[in-house]
Amino acid sequence: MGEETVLVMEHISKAFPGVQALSNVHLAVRRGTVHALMGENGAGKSTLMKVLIGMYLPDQGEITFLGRRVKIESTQQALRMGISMIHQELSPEPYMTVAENIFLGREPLGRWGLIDKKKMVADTRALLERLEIDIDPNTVMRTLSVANTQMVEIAKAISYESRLIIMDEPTSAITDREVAHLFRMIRALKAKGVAIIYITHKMDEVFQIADEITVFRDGQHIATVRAADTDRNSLIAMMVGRELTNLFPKEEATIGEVVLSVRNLTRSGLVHGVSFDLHRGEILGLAGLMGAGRTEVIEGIFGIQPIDAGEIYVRGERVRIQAPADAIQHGMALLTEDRKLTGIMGVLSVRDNMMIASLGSYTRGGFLNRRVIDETCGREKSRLELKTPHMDQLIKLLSGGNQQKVLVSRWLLTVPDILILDEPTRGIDVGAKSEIHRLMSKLAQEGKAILMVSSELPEILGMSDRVLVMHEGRVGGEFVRKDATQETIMRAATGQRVAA
Amino acid sequence: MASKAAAENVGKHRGWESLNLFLNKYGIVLILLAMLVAFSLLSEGFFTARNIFNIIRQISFMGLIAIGVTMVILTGGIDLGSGSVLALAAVLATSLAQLPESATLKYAGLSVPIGVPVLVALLIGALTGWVNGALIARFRIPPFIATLGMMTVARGFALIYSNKPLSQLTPEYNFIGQGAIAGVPFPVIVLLVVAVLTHIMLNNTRFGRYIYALGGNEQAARISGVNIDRVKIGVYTLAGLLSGLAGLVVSSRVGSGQPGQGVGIELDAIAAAVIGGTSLSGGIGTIWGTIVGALIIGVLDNGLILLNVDQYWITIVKGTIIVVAVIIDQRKNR
Amino acid sequence: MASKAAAENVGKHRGWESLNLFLNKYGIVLILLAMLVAFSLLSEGFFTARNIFNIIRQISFMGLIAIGVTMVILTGGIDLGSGSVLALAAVLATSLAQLPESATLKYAGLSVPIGVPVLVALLIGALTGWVNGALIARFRIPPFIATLGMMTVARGFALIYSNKPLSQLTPEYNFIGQGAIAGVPFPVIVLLVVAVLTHIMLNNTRFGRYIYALGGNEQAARISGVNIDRVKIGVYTLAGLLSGLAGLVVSSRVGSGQPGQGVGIELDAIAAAVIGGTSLSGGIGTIWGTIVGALIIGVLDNGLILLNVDQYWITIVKGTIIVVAVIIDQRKNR
Amino acid sequence: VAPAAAPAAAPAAEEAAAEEAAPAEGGDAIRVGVTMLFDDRWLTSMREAMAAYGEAQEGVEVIFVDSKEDVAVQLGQVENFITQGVDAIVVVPANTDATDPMTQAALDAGIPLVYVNRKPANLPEGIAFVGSDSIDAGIFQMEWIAEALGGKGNVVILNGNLSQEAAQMRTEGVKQVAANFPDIALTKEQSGNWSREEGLAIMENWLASGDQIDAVASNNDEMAIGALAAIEAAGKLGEIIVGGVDASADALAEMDAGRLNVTVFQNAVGQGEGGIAAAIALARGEAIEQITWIPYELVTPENYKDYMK
Ligand SMILES: Nc1ncnc2c1ncn2[C@@H]1O[C@H](COP(=O)(O)OP(=O)(O)OP(=O)(O)O)[C@@H](O)[C@H]1O
Ligand SMILES: Nc1ncnc2c1ncn2[C@@H]1O[C@H](COP(=O)(O)OP(=O)(O)OP(=O)(O)O)[C@@H](O)[C@H]1O
Ligand SMILES: [Mg+2]
Ligand SMILES: [Mg+2]
Repeated sequence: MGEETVLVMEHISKAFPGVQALSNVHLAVRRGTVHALMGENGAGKSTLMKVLIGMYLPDQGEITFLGRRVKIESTQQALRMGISMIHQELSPEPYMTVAENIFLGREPLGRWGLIDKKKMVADTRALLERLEIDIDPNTVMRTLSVANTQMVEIAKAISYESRLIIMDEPTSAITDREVAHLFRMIRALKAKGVAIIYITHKMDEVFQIADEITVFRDGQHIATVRAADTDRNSLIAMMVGRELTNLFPKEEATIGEVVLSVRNLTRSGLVHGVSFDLHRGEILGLAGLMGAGRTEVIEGIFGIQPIDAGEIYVRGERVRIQAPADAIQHGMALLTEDRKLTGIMGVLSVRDNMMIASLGSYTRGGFLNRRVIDETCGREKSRLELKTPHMDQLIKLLSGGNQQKVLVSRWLLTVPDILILDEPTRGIDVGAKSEIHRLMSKLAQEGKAILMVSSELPEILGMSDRVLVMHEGRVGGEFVRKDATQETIMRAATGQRVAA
Repeated sequence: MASKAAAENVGKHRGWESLNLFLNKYGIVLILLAMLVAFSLLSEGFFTARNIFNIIRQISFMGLIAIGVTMVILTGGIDLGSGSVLALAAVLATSLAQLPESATLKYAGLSVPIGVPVLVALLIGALTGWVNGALIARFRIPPFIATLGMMTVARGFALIYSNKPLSQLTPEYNFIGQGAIAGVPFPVIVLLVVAVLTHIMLNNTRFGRYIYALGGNEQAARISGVNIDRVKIGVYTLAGLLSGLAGLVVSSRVGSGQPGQGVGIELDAIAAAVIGGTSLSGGIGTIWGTIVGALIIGVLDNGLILLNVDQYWITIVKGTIIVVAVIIDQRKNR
Repeated sequence: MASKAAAENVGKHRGWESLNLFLNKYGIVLILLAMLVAFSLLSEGFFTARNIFNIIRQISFMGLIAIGVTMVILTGGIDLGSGSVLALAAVLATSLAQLPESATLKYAGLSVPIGVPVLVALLIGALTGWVNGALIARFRIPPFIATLGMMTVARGFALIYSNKPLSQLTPEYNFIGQGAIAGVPFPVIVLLVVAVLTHIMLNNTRFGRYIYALGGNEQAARISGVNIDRVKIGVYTLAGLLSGLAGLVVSSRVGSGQPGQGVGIELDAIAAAVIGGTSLSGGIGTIWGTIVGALIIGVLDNGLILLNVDQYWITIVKGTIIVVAVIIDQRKNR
Repeated sequence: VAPAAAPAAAPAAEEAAAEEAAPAEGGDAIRVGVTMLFDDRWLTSMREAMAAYGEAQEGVEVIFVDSKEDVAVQLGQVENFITQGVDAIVVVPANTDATDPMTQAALDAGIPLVYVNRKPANLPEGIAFVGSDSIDAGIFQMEWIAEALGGKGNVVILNGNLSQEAAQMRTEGVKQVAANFPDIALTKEQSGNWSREEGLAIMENWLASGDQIDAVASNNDEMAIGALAAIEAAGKLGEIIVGGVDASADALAEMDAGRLNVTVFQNAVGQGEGGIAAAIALARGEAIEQITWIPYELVTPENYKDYMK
């Protein structure tokens, strides 16, 4: 390591009520390298990074940055020292513009100490252009898609010109195209000597970009290896503590009759005449680039947003869905893409979050049956290997991946016939991911119909019986499992006519 | 292997965790106890059954409103109209419960069974609450504005209905606020029964959990199939009903329905809820916490008077102690 | 190519967006204009320069408080203590501006330059605001509770300082509330100057942007290196200062400092902010929106009286119109 | 006895109105704007008397607005009345020390102004007053209580809203009288905000303290009635003298039941009618006395029947 080492963290421990998030871990990052930090959900990755940028004070441990012993007590201080971070939970200022978001906390001042808005917008434009991100600096953040929001946060972190940039699951909301773009940016940063700590659950990303890999498990340092010296399987083994073979355990299921049929679904400006059928026992993948309108289709089906035209048939019968309650009534379930905004109820317990959609099935004489509810929760906890000290824990205190598991349970407990999963494994670790995939396969075998939106092509390819590709609000292509490849899907997604 | 270690970890921390949970839950109770001890030491008359009943009786109607507003706040809303609704319910009910010889008789020759004024008070309360709920749920009016509107409108109607107090009420009516069963004042019983029922409702029914869910994340609750509008309307209706009940209790306690009654009581009620740990952003709070909060306010009002604190200083001392109590309660959360 | 399409999308939506923005921004102005037209048609005396100045002069101090509370609400907070702080500032200031022959003279033989009472009012306002801010930022007291505490505490101190009105003030002092420059009443000028300055502050200074940032997403502001505590304390201090200024204006307008002044004015001020489009959850709102909101309240108060609406009905009508205005304003947002 | 204290101005105005059946000035009705506190028991009676009196006069319209006991609100209302072009303004001042801007505005506009019920500290030429002196209520009440106590005992005071004129002056009167009796101690004092409920709660708490209380001097009847309920619950009815102010219907009923010992009558009808009559007279350009006193009257178990309707 020697001269080149930018950061050394040693003997770091951090406990939360009921959780030893980090115990005596260490991490060293060298100049101009990408250091991947891997581990299951709740392993302590984000916590260590928050310690590093002064959001948490560690219970013990030392940090050496650029050769000097430092005590970091606020994000402000970390930024000033040259450490910036892309946070796992997107955290924009919703009502402010892109430019204001990027320059928040360091607005350029002009005459009389007033903010020089022109310069701010111009600088933002220059920055976005340099990074080849096509977003207007004057757009209000709230109107951006999740993906664009993430791109803005990436641009913001880079704009600090830091010596060390932490990227905590920076690709959770973006598709391959933007990932490739991000990797170009990262290589450029490396070339300038910037060090990067990169946290992800996506294996192929790690091997594409990382120079070194550190693995955590249950708050403990397991290993640090050079990326070149390891492979996917041994990495997974280090993370989960056992061998994990089939990552996409797709089992054959008998495909039955049509259960959900969507005809000519239209939402003005977003979705144009989308039609498709979903069968019993089928997993239908919905692929597309960011902003293709997949989420919008689902919102229309599930009654979250009103549709302007189109019909929905469940088991052959025309249904009118005006609110999610109607959709649930018809046996649908929806795991939304934005966990924080539309998924978790942060200040409520894990139990409440898990049970909310199915409470109706757990009443006796009008009262909730606490005993059965507790049993159910216990079962779900072990089934999904949920890491929480107890079911009364506030869900916001769980790691991101564990929150996702709770939401998956929430919907499985409604015993749906039709499962709609929008980015179901976003932010979920490999172990849990294969667990969820196994679950999907099992559910399909049981005769459930599954509509899965995913921006991860391997997931789409691995799990789908059939793939629907969307492009600018329209269905741009449809492939059965054997015809679906990276290339055919990407072509359809970018609007090139497919010679089928 | 890993999961076993995790399980151990969890086990180890369980003890510490429960101490923390205990403090979280009971911190404010300790503050109340400290106050009780302090006042008992400082004033002889304080810790007597009679004075304790005094306190609970004095907070009974504010407590009812505080229970209602707790539920409203749990959904992420607020109710500023309670005091006015209390007054409206009080004048309507008492006008139907006057003795024929009353000097302020509203309807001569009227003699209706006790059930009628009681029902009228509860209904008008529920109706105003329903209007609040409809404005908030269907017309997307911020709760602050909708209920602020109700505050002035209900007060206006109370004054139009009767700009004078309606007094000299039937003994049955007065029993609600003045009577006692087995030595326990009736308003105290009403408060306790309502507290227990709402506690059960909040914790053991779907409607109750939906109330929390709304405050936790309205959008998520909607997507989970909760009928947001219905829950909101339900909660405000319930809160209105409790304001109506409070109107009954207070008017029968003083034997008179007054259109100017209850001004500012909503702020005391909200304070009680917040002191008791209810979060104004919704999703967090308990009924019994609110009752403890109401007791703290009641004990302060009572104890400071027993100690002959100067009337100008009473408000200052009370305001300060409440803020300090909340500070202490926050501290231990860290 | 896809990104080009996205850019086009953005462009396409831009036009629609700006119509929407226009309505968003000016919907409430249209409502105000509609009211002005209606009252002008219904009452002759309404649309005269004199009456318009009447209205603005009458809302001037409430408007000052509304500006302060708008900034507080922008951060996601609330200030319930403004009315009491106004009273405290008013009695302190007037006690230093009495004529030697005053019947209620507080300090005999005192004769200080006009700057002293002015400074004292502003300082006490700022001080109370600073205390609010410190309680909220450092001790994590919910703003509702901290400022509710301030509401009772400041009122108590105002009454202790002088339980009687302090009257017969120097002409220089009275000029603040009663004077005029080039025909424009001085309170109107004060309100406008404050509005313009705070508008600039909110939009063109870091402090101003951080106020919005806090209300938009406190967490985001924190991780961007904004000193949350300092901004909060600053905002509450500023709001307190404006309450102190309002105390100056109102006491000089009526020529007397009254410890009972300004009860309930905070609710009017908050209503003005919300009517003007300020979101109670923070991050959204403008000063000029608040001024429009204050004008709507002032126009209603004034116009309904000019129309001889019965007083009890005035409150009902006013409450209803405000709710309806907010409904209309919400509707067009859809 | 009570109605006999009718104001001097009222009959005069009535006569004038009778003589001059046609409305004054260009055939337009006379409009009188009244600003006063609404949320008050006694003032409501006075307001009703004003309304009834105005109704009875031909060509007279009386407009009421609620001052909410806020001087700034009231000043705004007077300004609005002037804009509206009323013919006369009647003000029950929210505060007697803060009337100058209203007086000035009326004088500048040349519109007659009559203060009713509470006398402004500063009453310049051309501005009329009809009413009584608040301090008298406290003096009358306490004089009777002191005598009933035999000049000896512990007296507690229930205050009205501390920031209001009537509460301050009535308490002032009580204290003035008590100062003349060395053996009378004013042991406790709290604000019950005019409210029966608060009067009841405060008295319950005082009684719970166990301290000796011989008499209650309450700023109004409502709080006195509340105190009586607490005294009754404590089984001390008859042991503690209770005095109120207002002689409200409820209070007289309490006195009839032998519970309330003393109250003070303030002539709502006399003041109300007198105020409106003075305003009408001034609007018609007639001369009237600048000040019309309508005194308080003591109401005791001996004479209370005269005040019952
Ligand atoms: N503020 C907090 N209070 C209590 N527990 C917390 C808090 N923050 C994190 N934890 C717990 O600490 C552990 C580590 O969490 P952390 O967020 O660091 O995991 P992670 O490795 O980033 O997981 P993921 O891959 O799911 O993001 C988890 O068990 C989590 O529940
Ligand atoms: N809240 C919003 N307000 C306005 N426009 C929005 C909003 N959310 C999304 N959009 C727009 O809708 C379009 C589709 O959004 P989004 O990127 O979520 O699509 P998607 O197909 O679901 O993609 P992905 O699943 O990859 O997120 C984009 O053009 C985006 O700008
Ligand atoms: Mg994480
Ligand atoms: Mg999507």
